[in-house]
Amino acid sequence: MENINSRLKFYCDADRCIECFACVVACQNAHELPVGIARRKVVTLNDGVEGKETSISIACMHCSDAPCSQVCPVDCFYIREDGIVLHDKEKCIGCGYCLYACPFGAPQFPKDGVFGAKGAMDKCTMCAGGPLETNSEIERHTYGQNRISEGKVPVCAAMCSTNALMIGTSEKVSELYRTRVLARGESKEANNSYLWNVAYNKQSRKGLTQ
Amino acid sequence: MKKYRVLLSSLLLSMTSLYAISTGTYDDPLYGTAMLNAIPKYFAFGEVFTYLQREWFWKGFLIALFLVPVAGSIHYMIIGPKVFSHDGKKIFAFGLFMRIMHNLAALSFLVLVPTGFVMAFGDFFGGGTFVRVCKNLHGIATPVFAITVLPMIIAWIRDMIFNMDDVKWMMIVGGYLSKEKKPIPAGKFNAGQKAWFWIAMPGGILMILTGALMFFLNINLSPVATLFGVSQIDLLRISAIIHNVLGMVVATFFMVHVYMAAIAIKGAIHSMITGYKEEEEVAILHSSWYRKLKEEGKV
Amino acid sequence: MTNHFGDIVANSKLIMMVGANSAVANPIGFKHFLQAKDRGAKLIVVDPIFTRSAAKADIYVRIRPGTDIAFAYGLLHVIFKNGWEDKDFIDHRTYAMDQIRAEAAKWTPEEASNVSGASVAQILEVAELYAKTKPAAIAWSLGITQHSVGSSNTRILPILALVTGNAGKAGGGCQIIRGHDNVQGATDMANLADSLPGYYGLGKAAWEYYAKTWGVSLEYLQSRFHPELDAKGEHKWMHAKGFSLAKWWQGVLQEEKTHSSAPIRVLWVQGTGITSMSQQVKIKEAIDKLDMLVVAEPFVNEAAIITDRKDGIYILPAATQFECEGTLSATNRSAQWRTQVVEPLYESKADHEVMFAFAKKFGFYDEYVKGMKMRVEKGEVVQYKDDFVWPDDAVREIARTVKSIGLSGWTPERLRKHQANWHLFDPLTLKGHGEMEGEYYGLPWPCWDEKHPGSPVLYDVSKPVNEGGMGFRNRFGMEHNGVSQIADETVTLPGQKIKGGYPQLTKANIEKVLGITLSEEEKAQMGPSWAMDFSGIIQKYAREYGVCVYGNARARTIVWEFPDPVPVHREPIHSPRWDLVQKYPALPDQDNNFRVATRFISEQTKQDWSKEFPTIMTSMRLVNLSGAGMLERTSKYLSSITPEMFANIHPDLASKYGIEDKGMMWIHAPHGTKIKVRAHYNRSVTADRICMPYNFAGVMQGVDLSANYPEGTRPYTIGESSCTVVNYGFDPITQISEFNAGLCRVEKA
Amino acid sequence: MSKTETQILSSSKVGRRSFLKMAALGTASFGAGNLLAKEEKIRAASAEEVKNPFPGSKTVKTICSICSAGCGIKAEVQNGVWVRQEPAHDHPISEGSHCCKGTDQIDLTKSKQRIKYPMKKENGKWHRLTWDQAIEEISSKMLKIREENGPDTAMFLGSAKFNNQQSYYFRKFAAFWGSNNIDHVARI
Repeated sequence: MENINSRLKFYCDADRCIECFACVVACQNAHELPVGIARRKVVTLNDGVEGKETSISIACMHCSDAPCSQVCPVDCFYIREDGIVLHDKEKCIGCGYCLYACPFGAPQFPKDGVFGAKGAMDKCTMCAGGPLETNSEIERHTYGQNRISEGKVPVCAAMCSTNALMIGTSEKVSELYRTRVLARGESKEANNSYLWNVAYNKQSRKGLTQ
Repeated sequence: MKKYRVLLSSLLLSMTSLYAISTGTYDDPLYGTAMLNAIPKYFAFGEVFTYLQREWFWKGFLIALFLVPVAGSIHYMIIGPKVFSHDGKKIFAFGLFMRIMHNLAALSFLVLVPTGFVMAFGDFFGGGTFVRVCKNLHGIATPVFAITVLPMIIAWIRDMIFNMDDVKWMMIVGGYLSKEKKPIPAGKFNAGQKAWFWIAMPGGILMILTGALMFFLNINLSPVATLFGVSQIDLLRISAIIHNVLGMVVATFFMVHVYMAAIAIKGAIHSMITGYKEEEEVAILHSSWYRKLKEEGKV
Repeated sequence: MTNHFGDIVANSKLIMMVGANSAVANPIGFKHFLQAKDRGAKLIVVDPIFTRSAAKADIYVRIRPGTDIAFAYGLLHVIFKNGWEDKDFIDHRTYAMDQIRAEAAKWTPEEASNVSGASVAQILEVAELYAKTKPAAIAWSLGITQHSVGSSNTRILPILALVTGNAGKAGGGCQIIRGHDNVQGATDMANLADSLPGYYGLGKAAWEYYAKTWGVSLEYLQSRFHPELDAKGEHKWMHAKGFSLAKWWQGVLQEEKTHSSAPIRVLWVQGTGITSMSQQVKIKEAIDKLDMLVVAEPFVNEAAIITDRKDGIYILPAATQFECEGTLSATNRSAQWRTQVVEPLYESKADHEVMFAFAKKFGFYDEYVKGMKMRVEKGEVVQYKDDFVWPDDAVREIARTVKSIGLSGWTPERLRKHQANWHLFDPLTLKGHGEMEGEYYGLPWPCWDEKHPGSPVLYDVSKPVNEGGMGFRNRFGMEHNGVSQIADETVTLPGQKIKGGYPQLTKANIEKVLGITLSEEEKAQMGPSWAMDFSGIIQKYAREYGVCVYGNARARTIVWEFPDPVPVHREPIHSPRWDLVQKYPALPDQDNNFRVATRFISEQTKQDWSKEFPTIMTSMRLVNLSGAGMLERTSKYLSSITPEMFANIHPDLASKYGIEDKGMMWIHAPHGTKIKVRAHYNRSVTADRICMPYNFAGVMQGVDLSANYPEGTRPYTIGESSCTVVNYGFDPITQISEFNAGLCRVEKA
Repeated sequence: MSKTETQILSSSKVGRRSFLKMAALGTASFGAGNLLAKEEKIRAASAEEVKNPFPGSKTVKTICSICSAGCGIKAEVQNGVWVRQEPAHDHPISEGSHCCKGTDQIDLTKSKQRIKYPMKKENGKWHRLTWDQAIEEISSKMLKIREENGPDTAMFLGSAKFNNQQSYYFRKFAAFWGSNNIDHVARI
């Protein structure tokens, strides 16, 4: 499992995403999240501008070099061999550093008790639960469903209305996406692989920041 | 006293209004479109923060944690504390209100600094409840400190302006490296105290602001963010960097201050309890002020 | 839909969406369009608003609301002029296309552009692409129907499909994307003021037929209705259309002339969000004036909220559809079995239980449910048992009765089996395999008998009738103006044992058409026509001869009983183009449609509305809400996506009136109503129009009605209903309100 | 043809947990040459590997109650309670997809905002009734009005949310009441 391509990844095909919020609400329902917490978010850029409007669904990207895990002062993150980045809510103190380190704004902090203090961080688990006993009630209440352990696909991608959201090993996802793009028979520019270019490709980073 | 009350209430008001800014917009300042737009800019502050937090902050705090105790111990062993007569006359230095303010600040620092260290070394403590409680204490202590900042600034800022005495004071490191009791050039506050003031007060405000930002996280700060031309998440990242770096400095100076008041100058702490300093202490350590008081016939 | 979603994916080369935003209203439908697009199909979106669907289109054409006919004629003009039409198809399978050709000749691209706002270049481009790319599907939705010319709109688009020969083709056809989950079924089952189930109408023959299948006498049914007789001695109010959903309130208020045996005094609402209807203020006044309002719903219907009345409102808890069992018809005419998931929650009762309970009190319960205890024996419907099983016996009652659209094959056993074997159907063709070999998923109607596989593509002449093929229906007589309405003899389906077109089968003509001789016994059992033949003998012979019971005829392009036989462009009742109102005026006022008079030309020309109300107003959907939003606004997750009512407004228009982004504004309607909503700067609208979702309720003309909700039932979000300001205007045939073309004036609040 | 893209991954941080599981391409979809693809996974993990999160639950196949696309839903029901909504990947129309309304069906059904019992508004206040009271009061009033002005005094608004049988019986209800004043939202 050393091969980096065997890690599980999300990818959102911006040519398919129509901002229907299915992934968001599916996730909220599956994990019974408190209102106001959306582990997955859908954002539309250039709303209403002809030729420029782009919608995209975004959540934790389960980075190979997860910056969140590098900055956590209590070291509550762990990365599974299949690449899923999880964290221990018992340990988490809700400091927010993971959010600052995250390029994608994935970590969120439910308000917890007095003074609006932030509670333990909450983010996409790729439907893989957390460090508690698998599929126990307490795991479900703390982290949500553990669908991966049931052999099921994460609920957001499983229910995506247009199959824009893909999940799988990065190898498989890119293979699938490549097939799709080839079928489209066109070489689309940046927005096709907006996130991945930015996140994983040093070359295009510079282009985009400039 | 009246002006303080006005000050106090305005301070409280500003604190609460900060609290009250709602997040009820369609497009969350943090998680909405802004977040997506911030992705390409991650490699500025995002990456810097990650790098600093991963590589440097813990080292900095480790140095801060041990520097003063070690240096203090050495100083104590080699040079020893300064002891002044407690039988002589006393000089009135600090009024009741300012003593309360100062001691509130001191109290809050006694919470802020250790809890700050606990957070910085959260993994050492294994995270969880203890560190979380410390985090919340850190937050709760902040308003206590915040209340005291403006009064202290207003009361002391004139005495805190650097002058030639301070240059001389610096040259001899305040006389702390010698066991001799000869008058040290200093006004009501010596250069060390002044330095502490300038770090603790403007720095303290900065700590409060950056801390509040990080504490409240997604209150809408788009006006501020626009002012600095950055996104809100970058504002947070900048805050985290400032808070950490400044935190180290403040913590270090705080420990020096405590060492001086409680250990290096025997009994100095009493001036902030009773308001009176020993005449001898003033004569030696604040010779310029002593001279001035004498000229004014207040001694 | 004449086809189904999978067919679009597999076969369409072009999809033209007109007045449909399925990316928002129907995302799973849109998924199939995107899949087709990824296969290389072109997607054209014609819409006044740059919608989420438009954002994914290859070509987006922005037209002015209410000018779909002008735009379509622009396309037809170009197509005819260049000879791109499918001449064989027109000659063999359509009627009166020359009249369409004559009308199209008037619509030069320049004129079509002047009226619709689409550029000449776009009209030329779309016309060529649509005409030359085959198969091409047209998809539409409420952007087409919700107009004072809605019924003409819905004719002009199929005409486009007929002209280009796309009708009845895999990957072609007309894809009418319907709204609610069972709006297709509820229409088929005729929750309608102008028909009995299966579009049998309200004629005497229809009532007789239904009396038989319900096991009661016609006299009994007549005795239930108002006793007044018409000139012919028939029960007048039994055969007259009732009040419609669009204008029932006039039955209460009677401000316009009404024609009914009595004013409406009781409103019974069971599952229809009242705030999705236009003229909200009138509706409020009508509810205020009623004797009683009865609401049976899972969630509070705003009918009980918008009124000021203090008494006489009853709210009954109805179960959701997950708490009862039955079938429903998807937009592609497939029947799907819906299994009960949980028992009704709280004290709620399933909708049919509510009806049964009241039928008992009203004293007709035994007659009411008798139909479920009956079956066909030798061509007669007879009672054979003393109790019934819900819903199975109701499914059987429908199957033996509703032959007009071919529901005879929808037996509970077959439909249950389809549900159990979802995995055995191919999504692209709906074809079953394995155990389900030879059937199409959900037996899309018409499904003529228990052996018929269902018809995935309507009017498809490439397949045998017994495998889902058929010609056009022979519904309007054998000839018109001396021209035969029967399809050309070249239109012979595979497996058809007689040649060419043929009329619909009746007891009178079946021997002649098929060249058979019926036995006396058969004659005795046989009903008068295929649609009223309980015995099934007509269908039996049709199957044997490979013909379709409803005939094989020409598609008529003109509807001679309509006020506009040829669809013509007419300006919206409230038009922003006063100059065009003179040229394309509305119809004359109507005295009686659905028991009420309706203003057309008199309202349109009362004044130049565009002077006082210069901004076009049109409606849109939100992806997280549907209909009046009654359901979704009570969901904590869905409601938080759009916590507030708003209107999309172009920044240029907004700044003209000093309206800030996210600031409040008033929208005033010509009939004197107004709503206060939040302005959202958005470039999906141009500076001449605004666009609003219609899914909110609970605030009216700036007044928050929260206090009217019973404790614990207020939805998480409430807001102004855009229907409060939807302009006066109704279709002359269907009486649908003109939701999508009106005028307003915006003002900073 | 199949879009089943499975491979076995052993997942765990070293020493934390370990069991076998299948990871799959969630929504392998319609790409070229992928025409019949619909089943994306997925082997249920065996009992040794994992505990059933909802012991004793059964799966009910049903249809979303929002729009006319007619998406399939798999409802997991445990002791009469709908505990989880699962995508129906084998459904011929939706193939597991939903929009946000579809994914929220479980939550909507269980919404706290449901009407819980019959109610009547009297003197501007809402009062709770029993079903029997409500039926008795409503029907006697309606019969009285029918007596006075005939059956066309009532207007019945039905629903596009009824199933076919309810819909048919609602039309029949109006007919037996004696009026054609019946309609539903197909007209808007």
